[in-house]
Amino acid sequence: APREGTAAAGRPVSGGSLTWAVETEPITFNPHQYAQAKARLLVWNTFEALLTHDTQGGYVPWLSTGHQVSADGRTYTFKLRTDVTFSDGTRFHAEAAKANIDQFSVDGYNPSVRAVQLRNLDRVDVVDPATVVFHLRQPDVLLLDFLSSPQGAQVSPKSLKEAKNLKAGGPDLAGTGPFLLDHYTAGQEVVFTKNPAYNWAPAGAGHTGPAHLDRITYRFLKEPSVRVGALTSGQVQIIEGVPATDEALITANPQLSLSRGLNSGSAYSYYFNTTHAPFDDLRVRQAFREAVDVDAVLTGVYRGSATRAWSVVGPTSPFYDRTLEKTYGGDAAKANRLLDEAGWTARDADGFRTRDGKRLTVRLVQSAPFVRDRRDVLAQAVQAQVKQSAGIDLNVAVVDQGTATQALADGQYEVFDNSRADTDAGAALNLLLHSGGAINRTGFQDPALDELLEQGQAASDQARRKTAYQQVQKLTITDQALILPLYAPADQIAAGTTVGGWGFEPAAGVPASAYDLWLSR
Amino acid sequence: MTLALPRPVARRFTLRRPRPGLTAAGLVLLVTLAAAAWPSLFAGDPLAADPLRVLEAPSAAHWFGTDQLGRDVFDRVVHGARHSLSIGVAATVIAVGAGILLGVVAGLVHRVADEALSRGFDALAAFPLVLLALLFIAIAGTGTTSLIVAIGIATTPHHARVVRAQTLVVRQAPYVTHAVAFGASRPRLVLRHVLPNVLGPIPVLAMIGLGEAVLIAAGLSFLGLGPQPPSPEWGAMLSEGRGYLHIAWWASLLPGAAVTATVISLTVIGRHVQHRFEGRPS
Amino acid sequence: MTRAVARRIASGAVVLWAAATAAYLALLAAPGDIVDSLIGDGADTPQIRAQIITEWNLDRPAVVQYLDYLWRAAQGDLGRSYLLQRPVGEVIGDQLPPTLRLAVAAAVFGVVLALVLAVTTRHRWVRRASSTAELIIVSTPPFLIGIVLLSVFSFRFGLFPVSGDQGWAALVLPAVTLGLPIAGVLAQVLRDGLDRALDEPFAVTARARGLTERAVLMRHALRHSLIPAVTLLGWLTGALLGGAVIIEQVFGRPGLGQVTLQAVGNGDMPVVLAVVVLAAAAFVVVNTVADLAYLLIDPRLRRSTS
Amino acid sequence: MIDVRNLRVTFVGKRQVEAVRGVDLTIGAGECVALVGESGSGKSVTARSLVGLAGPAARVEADTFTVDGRDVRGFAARDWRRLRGRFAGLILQDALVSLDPLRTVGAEIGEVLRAHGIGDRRDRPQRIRRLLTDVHVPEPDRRARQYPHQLSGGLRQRALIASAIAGGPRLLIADEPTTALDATVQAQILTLLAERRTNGETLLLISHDLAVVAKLADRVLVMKDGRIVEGGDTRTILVGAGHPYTRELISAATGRWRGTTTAPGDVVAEATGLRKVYGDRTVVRDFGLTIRRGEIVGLVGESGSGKTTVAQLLFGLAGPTSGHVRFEGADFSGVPERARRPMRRRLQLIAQDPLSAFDPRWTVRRIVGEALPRGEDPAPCLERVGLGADVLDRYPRQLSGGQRQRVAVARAIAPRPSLIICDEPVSALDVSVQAQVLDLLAGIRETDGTALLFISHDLGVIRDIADRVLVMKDGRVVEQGPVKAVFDHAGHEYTRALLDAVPTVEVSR
Ligand SMILES: Nc1ncnc2c1ncn2[C@@H]1O[C@H](COP(=O)(O)OP(=O)(O)OP(=O)(O)O)[C@@H](O)[C@H]1O
Ligand SMILES: Nc1ncnc2c1ncn2[C@@H]1O[C@H](COP(=O)(O)OP(=O)(O)OP(=O)(O)O)[C@@H](O)[C@H]1O
Ligand SMILES: [Mg+2]
Ligand SMILES: [Mg+2]
Ligand code: NI
Repeated sequence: APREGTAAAGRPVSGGSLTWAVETEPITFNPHQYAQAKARLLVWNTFEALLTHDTQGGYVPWLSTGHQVSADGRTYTFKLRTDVTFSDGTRFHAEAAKANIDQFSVDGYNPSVRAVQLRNLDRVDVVDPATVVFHLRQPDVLLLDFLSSPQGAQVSPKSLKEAKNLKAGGPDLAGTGPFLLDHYTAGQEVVFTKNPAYNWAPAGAGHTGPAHLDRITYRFLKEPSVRVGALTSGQVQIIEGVPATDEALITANPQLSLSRGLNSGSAYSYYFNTTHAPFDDLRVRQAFREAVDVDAVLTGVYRGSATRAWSVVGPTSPFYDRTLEKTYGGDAAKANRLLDEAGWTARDADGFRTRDGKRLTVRLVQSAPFVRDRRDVLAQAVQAQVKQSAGIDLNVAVVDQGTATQALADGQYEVFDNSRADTDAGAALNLLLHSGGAINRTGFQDPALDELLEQGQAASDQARRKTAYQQVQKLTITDQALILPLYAPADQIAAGTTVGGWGFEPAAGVPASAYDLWLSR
Repeated sequence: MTLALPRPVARRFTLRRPRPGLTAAGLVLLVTLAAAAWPSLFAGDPLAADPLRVLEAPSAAHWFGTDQLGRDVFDRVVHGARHSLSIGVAATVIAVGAGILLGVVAGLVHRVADEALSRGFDALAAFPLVLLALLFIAIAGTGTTSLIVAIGIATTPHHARVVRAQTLVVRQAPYVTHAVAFGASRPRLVLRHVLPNVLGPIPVLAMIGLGEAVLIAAGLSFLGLGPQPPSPEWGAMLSEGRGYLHIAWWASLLPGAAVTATVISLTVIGRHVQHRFEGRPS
Repeated sequence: MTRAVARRIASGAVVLWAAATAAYLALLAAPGDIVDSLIGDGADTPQIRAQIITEWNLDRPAVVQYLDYLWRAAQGDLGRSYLLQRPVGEVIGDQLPPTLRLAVAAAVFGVVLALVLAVTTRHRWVRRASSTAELIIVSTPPFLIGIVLLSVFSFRFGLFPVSGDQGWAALVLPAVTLGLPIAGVLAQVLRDGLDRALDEPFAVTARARGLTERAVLMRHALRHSLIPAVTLLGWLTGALLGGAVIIEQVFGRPGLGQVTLQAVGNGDMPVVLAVVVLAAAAFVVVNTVADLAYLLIDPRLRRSTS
Repeated sequence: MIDVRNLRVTFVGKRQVEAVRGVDLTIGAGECVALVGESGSGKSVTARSLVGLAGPAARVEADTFTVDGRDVRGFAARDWRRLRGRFAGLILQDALVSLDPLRTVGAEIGEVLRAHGIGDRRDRPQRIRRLLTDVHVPEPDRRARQYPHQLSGGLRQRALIASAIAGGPRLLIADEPTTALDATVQAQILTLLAERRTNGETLLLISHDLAVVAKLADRVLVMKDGRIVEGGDTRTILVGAGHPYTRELISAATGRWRGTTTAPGDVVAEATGLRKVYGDRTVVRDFGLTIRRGEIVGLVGESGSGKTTVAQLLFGLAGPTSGHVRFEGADFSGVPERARRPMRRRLQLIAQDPLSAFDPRWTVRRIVGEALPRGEDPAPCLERVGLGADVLDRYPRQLSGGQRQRVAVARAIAPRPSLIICDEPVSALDVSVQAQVLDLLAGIRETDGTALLFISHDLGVIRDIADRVLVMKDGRVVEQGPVKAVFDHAGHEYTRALLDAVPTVEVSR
């Protein structure tokens, strides 16, 4: 994949092997099963998609040479590269592209993709080995986003049939990428070796031809402090996921450098459940937002390294509405006034507001396996703030996945926290805000909002999409106060000065693949 | 013409335990108990966060420094005494209670039932404690209550085994036979002779068991299976603070020291009482 | 002889079955159903739910699922992990070696250290110092020891790798962390056993023969002190397996502990069940080993020779 | 060979114990000296001090202390080690546990040879074999390969002696070498020691039983409370003991008949055809017995012959496999415990170990009170057994052995039973205390007319107290009849063997 920025100076060197400590161990190496934004950097080592992104948020061809959209927005015709081979020796052509899409109609393969991303896809036709056509039931620009995403990556049809553990992936699942998965030791590391035959890098890439490195090892080190320790003691050369508290340690070290990239998708936000009290009352939702001094909280928890979010759409997205900035929040007096108006006037022994003898309690349920970025600590900080400034009792529970899902299904929550890493923010908004969205946890139903979201998905014109989504933001953030955006998720990379060619994927904002990485000697 | 049965040549010496250690243990325990009983007397609000004063080193204002949310670690450690000890005590009460019940039943019932019960204890006792607690928490969900019950269940077999052995000894003791000679009925035997003698060593066991429970609780909290934040439980503090060890040792090492000191003092005192208990012929 | 072996095997099988069944029942009782766990962080629609249910055959009655599970388990098929999408046997097989390496290294370290401590620290001050150190070790949460060792020896001095399972160097700190509490407990038991044995009449008799104190200790008392130590074998295995869960977490080592934690957190039932069965199997094996060890140490228990 | 003046041994610890407080002891070459005295008088400590094994907590002081002509005060550990096993062999009191249970007998004996570098490795088995033969162990090769638990008590004691003489010591110290052994075996061991003595070995013999040592010793020293109260030539001591304590020991050893002349009354208990099977072993077979009011019936037999089992059957603690027990005219066996309960108080039990027969948490007041009708004062009852009211509020462990057994008697007689079963009631007691308890029991029979079944493996005791005697062997009664008849004209050879083994003091005045 193309990369953005290069940290180390000097000329790229070929050869050598490198160890990279990453936070997350992928639960699968099959790109079609991809579900962890943190594993994205591994996907592009071995697999590639039809499209990729440029730095402006547009699409550029990768395994395709170009595409056309019909006037009604329902037919997408792709021209494919003809010089590409999978690592198992089979050639990449239109039949393969079709086979990859058809794979999703196998029951149980990935019901989620079938139900969400491919919802509007009718069928795929092969015209000739270099031409493939996607027919949609209704216009859906997000098809392009899918075709540039890991789930749209191209896997050798032969290995799709023959792989031992298809859903888990592994060395026997062949792709077209610049590296080959050499071996994977669960809980420990995954090793890739150079694909010497690779010669089809996309336009925006840092170089052409095979990758610089002979070999790259990703070690899974879950603990942030352990990753930093491994880097500072020279046991790995590059890490991602640098905790805010350790950034100073790295910037102070001349042998190391640090860089941060903001992720695409939706900002990390609290969504208010409007289906029952107290957040069925707009005033209480507004009051909660006013009760939190987000800047102070972020400074405390992330030591100033976090970028505050003002909208549910991430600040790097082309759809971001800058006018929302500084329009709300951090006004304790206003929060108290709003709560008084809403009838939460009394206080109980612990200092919490009550109404009719009921405490103003709101529950946030976090699923332990998905807590990252110190979001549990952040929740505690918010908890302390809303208690101190407005007498709101924010009840935070970190529970196992089953319990969390059940609490959500039963409506036993008032606050839902989430961030999505979709490259196209529209995909995230569909899921989160549409009344039929698969993770709509606000319970907010508004035909006007649904209408706007559908416009944004159907319009192939970027400007029209932007207008629609800005209206969405205004409606949900300003008018309805459905959301308390907190921060824009970011990735950090820290590396020794001997490592060059590292950076972030455009649009997605996550660490890029190892294609351009090199190690000076 | 008389023959006497052998008597031990020399009574086993009870080792003299270092007195200063015992005194220190007593003091630590006293301080911990005081902290658990009246935490607010010694420390301020353990939940008061100050986002501008995070991870500050120990100073006159903050004896134990501050944590990642700018809360006073000393306040939290003091309040933690109540949380950690009450988890330990509650778990021990469950374990000892269930242990007595099961142990006495196993010791008194028919051979086959006893065999089944004690095989069960054996299997459970050899099962990794952490795994047992983990399983329970997997079923009941995370939280203080399930942590307590998990530790209680996990340590029950140990107590049940001790009680069962003791019951067997007592049940076959000649003085129980003698009670039969006075026409004592079975319930009377159990209530007047067996139970009181079985329960004798229990307080000591419970004390040592309490130390163990506090330790396990810390371990499970560390894995994130204990009380929910912001509860100032020691294990949870340790777990939360460990990410900052290299820049703020106080946030994790000081709560850790509290755990160690408490467990040591419980063990030292428990063992001392136990030795006293065994020291005299009984 | 063969009857005894057959009984052993039969009772072992019963223990395994009981453990598997208990765990199965327990997991059935768990809140939040399997579908919830399988959905994870992702999208949640009725269609997706329906697909998951058909994929994992979750629509059959619990009894049928249980019997099916037993039947397949008896044939060595432990099912497929919900989360990892791989056969459980393979997952466990991959993760067992690092845990075994850790457990064996820790056990060896712990046992050797305990023996050395118990035998060498016989005199007043050393003995007291050693007992105190053991007490502190035993009373400190093992993960705290691990974290401290890690920051000192790995971060500060860079003597050992930070984490992972890469050769012997990476094994040192975790094994020490896991082995220390074991050594602490074992040393106390051994020392107590030695004290008891040295007070026995046969020890006095041995001295009366003109033996040196060391000879009395090594040739007579040590073997006696091993008997209570063998009783701890079951506990030791439990401590190793349970400790591994925490130690692997601290040192970021792969292994069963990590798998277990992950499986419990995600409700990955097939993996949890397999871990339980594995622990039960370890229990059976250890019990057998302990019985053999008793026989080896204590001739009074060898019935057949008379 | 040994010359000690004013030996004092003090155990320092929480409580300071002055175990030996000034003992003078000289042992000449070829001499056999006996040390006698009651339990706790300091005999063992004295003996162990002679080879420097009084223990780490002991402070040993003496005005003169020479062993083998050398002053041992200030001896280092190494010096002592050279003496042990080589100059002096020690046979410990606890014969049955003095061999390491985890090592073979051969290894234990070989250890002495190795420690002192006697012979080389190859001829050690040969030497071990010869040593075992010397102490009359049959099949020495097989025995050498066996573990102590595979040997009977007598063989174990012989093996222990073999290991003590392996280093060819000139002095053999035998601390209660026959305690814990059956009467028959006891006699064999004494014979063996006598043989060693004739071989010219010097012997220090320790016992609390004057009768055991009287035959062997040239000189007797009587110890009490850490001091030698009397000492001298064996004959002189036996005939003209000056110290009252010595006289007590002698009278205990010679025995005193406590029988009665009153005719027995109605039948109290009756057992017919009792048989008890445990697993595939028949422990009691065809046992029959009738006890009448005011009668004392003795039951003797060696260990494991089934005496206790008979007591349990009579007492209703175990049901007979076949046969019947009747008590006071009513069925006692084969009926539910509920039916026996009203009769329970009229049938009492006194066991060997009084300490474990009391609930450790109960005071004497409560223990005896339980046996009395509700609210009745236990003091008079204790008075009958010679105990004052001061023991009322003590716990069993705060009493001496003799006091405990008296409390046990008080408890047994309190409900005025018609039969008391006594299972070895005096076996754990010192000779002097033993006599007092026997007197007490005989007196109870006299005043209350209570019948006693008196179980003992000690024929001397039976002879002194019983009217009739039953001799048991392997669960079967081999001989029975009036005491005098059985003792004077034993019919069964087993009874004769038992009688022969009883050591007696023949005092010719
Ligand atoms: N190691 C020891 N520490 C403290 N006191 C001891 C020790 N060994 C013996 N004693 C005490 O010394 C006294 C004399 O004991 P010793 O064993 O010599 O008696 P004994 O005459 O051999 O009695 P017995 O006939 O019971 O063997 C007793 O009061 C005993 O309790
Ligand atoms: N509950 C039991 N189960 C199996 N065997 C038993 C049981 N009780 C006693 N025996 C056996 O019965 C035999 C007789 O035992 P018993 O106790 O009656 O002997 P004893 O004559 O009282 O011996 P001692 O003089 O040693 O007290 C012994 O071999 C013993 O092992
Ligand atoms: Mg003695
Ligand atoms: Mg008996
Ligand atoms: Ni509190």
